[in-house]
Amino acid sequence: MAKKSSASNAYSREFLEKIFRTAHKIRVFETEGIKLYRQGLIRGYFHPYLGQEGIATGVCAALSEGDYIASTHRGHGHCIAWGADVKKMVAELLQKDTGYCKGYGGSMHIADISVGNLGANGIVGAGTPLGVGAALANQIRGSDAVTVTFSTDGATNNGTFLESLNLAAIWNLNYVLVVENNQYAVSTPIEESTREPDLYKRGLGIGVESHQVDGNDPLAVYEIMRQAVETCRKGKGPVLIEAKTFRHMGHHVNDPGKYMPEDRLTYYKQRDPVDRARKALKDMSDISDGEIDAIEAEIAAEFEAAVEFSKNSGEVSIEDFRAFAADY
Amino acid sequence: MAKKSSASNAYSREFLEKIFRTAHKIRVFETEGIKLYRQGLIRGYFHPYLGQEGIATGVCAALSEGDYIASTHRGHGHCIAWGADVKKMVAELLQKDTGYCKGYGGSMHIADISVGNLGANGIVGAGTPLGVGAALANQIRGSDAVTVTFSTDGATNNGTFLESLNLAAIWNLNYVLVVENNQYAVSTPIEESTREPDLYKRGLGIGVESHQVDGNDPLAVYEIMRQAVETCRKGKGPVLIEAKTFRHMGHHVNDPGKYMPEDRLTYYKQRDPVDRARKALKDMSDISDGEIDAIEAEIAAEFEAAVEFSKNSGEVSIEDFRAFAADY
Amino acid sequence: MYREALREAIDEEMARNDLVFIIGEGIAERGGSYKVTEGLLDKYGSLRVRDTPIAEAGMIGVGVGAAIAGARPIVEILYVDFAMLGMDMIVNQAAKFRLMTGGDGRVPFVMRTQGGTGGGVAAQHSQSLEALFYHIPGLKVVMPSTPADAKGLLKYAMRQDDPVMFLEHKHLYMTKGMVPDGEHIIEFGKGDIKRSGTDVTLIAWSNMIPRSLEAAAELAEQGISVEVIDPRTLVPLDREMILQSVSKTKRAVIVQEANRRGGIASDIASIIQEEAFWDLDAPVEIVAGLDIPVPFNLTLEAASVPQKPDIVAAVKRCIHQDNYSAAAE
Amino acid sequence: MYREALREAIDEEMARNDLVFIIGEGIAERGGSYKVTEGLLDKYGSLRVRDTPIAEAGMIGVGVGAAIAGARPIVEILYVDFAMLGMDMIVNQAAKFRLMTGGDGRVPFVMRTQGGTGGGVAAQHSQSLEALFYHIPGLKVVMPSTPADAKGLLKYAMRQDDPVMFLEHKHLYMTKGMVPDGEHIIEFGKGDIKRSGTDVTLIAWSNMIPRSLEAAAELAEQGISVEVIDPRTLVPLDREMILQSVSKTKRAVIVQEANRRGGIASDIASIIQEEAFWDLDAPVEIVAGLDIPVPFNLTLEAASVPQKPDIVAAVKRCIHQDNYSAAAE
Ligand SMILES: Cc1ncc(C[n+]2csc(CCOP(=O)(O)OP(=O)(O)O)c2C)c(N)n1
Ligand SMILES: Cc1ncc(C[n+]2csc(CCOP(=O)(O)OP(=O)(O)O)c2C)c(N)n1
Ligand SMILES: [Mg+2]
Ligand SMILES: [Mg+2]
Repeated sequence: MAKKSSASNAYSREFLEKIFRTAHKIRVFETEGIKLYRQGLIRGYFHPYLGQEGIATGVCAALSEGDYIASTHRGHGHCIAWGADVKKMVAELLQKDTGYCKGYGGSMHIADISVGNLGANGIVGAGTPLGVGAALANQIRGSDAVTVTFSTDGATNNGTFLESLNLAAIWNLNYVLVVENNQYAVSTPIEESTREPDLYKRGLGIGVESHQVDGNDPLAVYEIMRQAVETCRKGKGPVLIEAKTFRHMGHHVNDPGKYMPEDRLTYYKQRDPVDRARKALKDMSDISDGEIDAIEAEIAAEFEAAVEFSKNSGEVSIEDFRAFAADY
Repeated sequence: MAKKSSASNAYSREFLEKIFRTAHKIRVFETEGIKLYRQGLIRGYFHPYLGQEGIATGVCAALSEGDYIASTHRGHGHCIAWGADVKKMVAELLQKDTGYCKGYGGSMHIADISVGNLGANGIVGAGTPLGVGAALANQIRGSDAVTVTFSTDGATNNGTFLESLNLAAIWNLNYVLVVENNQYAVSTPIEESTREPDLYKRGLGIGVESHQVDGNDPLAVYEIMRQAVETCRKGKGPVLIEAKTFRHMGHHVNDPGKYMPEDRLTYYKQRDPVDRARKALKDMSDISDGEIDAIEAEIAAEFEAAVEFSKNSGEVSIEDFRAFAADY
Repeated sequence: MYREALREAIDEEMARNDLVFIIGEGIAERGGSYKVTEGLLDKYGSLRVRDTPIAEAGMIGVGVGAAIAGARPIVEILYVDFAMLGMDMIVNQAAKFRLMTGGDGRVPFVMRTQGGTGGGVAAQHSQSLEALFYHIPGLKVVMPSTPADAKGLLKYAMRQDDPVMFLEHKHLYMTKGMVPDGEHIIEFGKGDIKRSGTDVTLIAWSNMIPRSLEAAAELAEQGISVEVIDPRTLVPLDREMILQSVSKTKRAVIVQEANRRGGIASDIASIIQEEAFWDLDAPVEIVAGLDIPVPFNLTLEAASVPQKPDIVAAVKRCIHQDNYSAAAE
Repeated sequence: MYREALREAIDEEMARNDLVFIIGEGIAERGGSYKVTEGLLDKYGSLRVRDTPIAEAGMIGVGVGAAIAGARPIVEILYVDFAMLGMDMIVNQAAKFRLMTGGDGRVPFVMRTQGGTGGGVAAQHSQSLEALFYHIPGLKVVMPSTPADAKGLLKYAMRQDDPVMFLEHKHLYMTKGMVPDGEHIIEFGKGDIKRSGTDVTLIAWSNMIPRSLEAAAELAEQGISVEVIDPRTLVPLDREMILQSVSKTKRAVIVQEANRRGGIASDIASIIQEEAFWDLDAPVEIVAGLDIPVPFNLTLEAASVPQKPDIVAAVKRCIHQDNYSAAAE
């Protein structure tokens, strides 16, 4: 379905650098975040996006200011790719009132409606209707903004998938449903949840343009997403994109993920999306190794500063919370 | 997908007579029931099955004792085809305690669990999970009984469709989902509810064997259903059957149905399933017109007797109900 | 008429704000099962007035999403019973979004639906489910009993920023009543004294208001003066009005169509006994539906929810309770 | 341990009746998120112990259908919060089927799930939603606070014929406690006096029992004797036990983790004030969660639900209320 060849020279260094920066920043955030978790600084749920960075990165690269995203319980990567402030993300995870949600939300609820981020969600599948709703709001107000829901393989077995995607279809909404098929729902492999592991076929059944893409290839994701956005802006949305991928570890920080077959893990790690973003930047631009090192150092510093900021942030106030409750 | 030609001489007179009797009995029940409704004897909702008789008739003809059915808000036809006692049906509609549900249930809730009828349902789509559940119960108890849910075009846009059919699929249940596509949900035509009016395609998307059939042809329905039952008993269920049809009137007794296009109505009335059942019986057996008249007279008498029985039945008891409530 | 008052409210708010839109089953061309939305399609077009498939979870969910994204949706659900299909979106999304975002995210979402018994529509089409919404922090619960209240409250609902469960009653759509001219808006949290009285405070809402007023009229003839309070919005609840009345009458009766166990009447009773314990001359009486699903049979349907004689009897019990019990002690 | 007691109950009932089976997310191979079902797959095989996709409405729905068709399903829902996705099947099908069939249809369906706050799992994973089920006629609601109760009640649940909402608490799974040997079954509707006392009746359930017992111990040191009653099943409710205790103590405090508005505590308070009005020396006190979703931050999470000091304070208020108020009058 590709309408234009994505020859390597089609990408500017700036673009490739952005792709790499995003993917790498997610990688650092998750890797370092897990350390904070293990130190006991982060509590509750923490679902790492490690291994899936290519999807958020490629998708968001094809979106513009004014567009909307909705996310999942595994939402840090989407936030970062959407340009979130790492300081406020870390502060949220550390339960501080300088966090995105004043420490009231936590990992599964980071949102920033002021920039069109409808937020992560603790209910599997809930981002689909919410995203379709945002797309509907934009249609009502005459905006051509596109809304993307990042969703999951698990969520495609949930009724929300059918109901909301169907609504988006009959209303021709500017909506893209990105199904991150990491082939597991906690410990349950996709083969046990469905007879048809090619999830994009579910879109076809209700007349929705649907594609499958290698989710570990940020540029491939970007290309298919760019076309999906075009389809939408032509009034021919929605579009469903299934992005095949694999987690690098268990479901959440404390899940050793022993049920994940070694060979598949190796297969996907050999196709690491962050490595591929780095390689693309190197291969398709004139960037030097030193410059790449500098980018990585910058991102490391950004994260460290975020931790510092968060640790220095004040504690939440019980009085404020009680007042908020009285008004709720 | 037909595995065996259904040559006309394949049917016994007994079988053809049964098909005709069933279809005609439904026709009479609905036609006369509407009269009772208009006389004020029936209250609440009454959704006539007129025009769709071929489906219940053909489907139930392929089932056996021990099998299960679940039905819809438009459920009289399924009940009758399943062999229900017309007396107890009429008594229920007349709110009598001799009715199937003691007058507590009414048109939308007639059930008879003693013979595997899980009942009509006031919630569109609810029969799907309930039917899958019965199929699961049968699998657990090692029975090869088949469960059929009669469902509707409207219900295929509901989450229950995806969730339950998918469960039936991963568990290889002896389950057949019969989607009676009458192309309307109250006044909303199917084209406004979905981009893909061929509803069987939704089954394909999740790896379920799926077929489309002319729902106004009782024998065609019977044939496809017979195959579906075979597929199930081989452990290869579930199967989805979309049966295209059309109502002969509005959504419920008081809906004039003006939104239904004349030409389509004419088209389907020309393919009236009861007429076709009668014609098949005539063409493929040695039955005489007089014998057919006798069958019709017998059915008319059965309905009249049912009305008589119901009218003579005692009223429900408030005391019994209060006692029941105290124990609920 | 109630349904016209509702229509006027929607019409006026749609005219006033382009971000107001309405979706539901059969609400456009057909004007809705109770004709509330008749004519709106012609006036505002199919972008803002649209039919949906039978997908309550989806409709409610996209409504909530649209509200979060800044539009002002009204989602019409045919029967409150069917809202059960969308409970996740109501309970886990709409009601919690503001808290989860630390206060920044708002959800100006209005779900309009109707409940209650009427005409033998049986167990799955007759419920009064307000208590379920009442319990969930973050939801406003509105149950107008008159055309004027219906209009004023619906207009207010469409201008404020929290999710509203706007619960109409199938028996009230044809109710007649004066609706003030001009901009008529009723804030949430302000009860209304539907009849003044001095002997007993009777609290009721929705379709129990006309029934309670009839009971009050009958009791008046017997020399018992009943004050009938309609909170109009159950969340927020006008506690002051209720407590003030009880401090005057020393007696309270609460009437709800919903079944007794875990209903809103229990909660109001718990508030009265907590706040006005020393004022009360008798226990708070609750008149409520039986704890069983509503049956199809019309006689039993009527027996399953409060009728005028039940209300009259409860008021009398409440009046005579102190003497009776004092004697028994 | 609580979770082992639950496992034993399931194990014994599966051994006893081939029609008992269990489905849920990750319950088979992985043994469930709280390890309740560990080992059952090996013992009973994949026909009777199976994982499901993430489809709560579907799981609950097929469970209800299987129950109607005569099997005895247990459906495990990871968090009670997610049961909202299956509310239609619970409210409109499971709870009503018996009535709708005139009494013949029964639904021996058990939904096991867990609720409550704990460890910063935030607004969508911390709710106490028992009040929603409590209000719906036809559902039994069970909330065991000890391993022995957990086992005895779950075994009973699996043998009776109505839909049961079996609500565990995430904080209790590792609780230790004696479980009687042999066939240990606890009928529904029988409360348990977890501590005898004479000054105040304290009613609590689930995770509020250990907390209330701590409060009672502290109060005992201060000379206040608290009787702690655990109804164990909220539907049916052991009204007799509660009323008998109140007739002795003349005072009642109800403690619930769920938020205050429209909770079960309100309903129990409404019953006590109605049935024991003339016995009461003080208003019934309710200690409950704040009317706001549970926040992520651990300090605020703790502030949002009753803690020991809140319970202690409420008991003292209840004790001193009459003097205080009499003085104020
Ligand atoms: C409705 C609902 N059911 C169950 C859960 C518990 N849960 C959280 S994540 C998860 C697995 C999700 O798998 P998938 O949807 O494929 O997303 P992934 O974790 O693979 O990103 C489950 C079962 C939930 N959060 N919401
Ligand atoms: C969940 C739910 N939503 C809405 C309704 C109201 N309703 C009853 S029948 C009906 C239309 C059904 O259309 P379809 O499913 O195609 O069945 P048909 O009436 O054509 O047989 C609607 C909307 C309902 N009963 N249940
Ligand atoms: Mg997954
Ligand atoms: Mg239809």
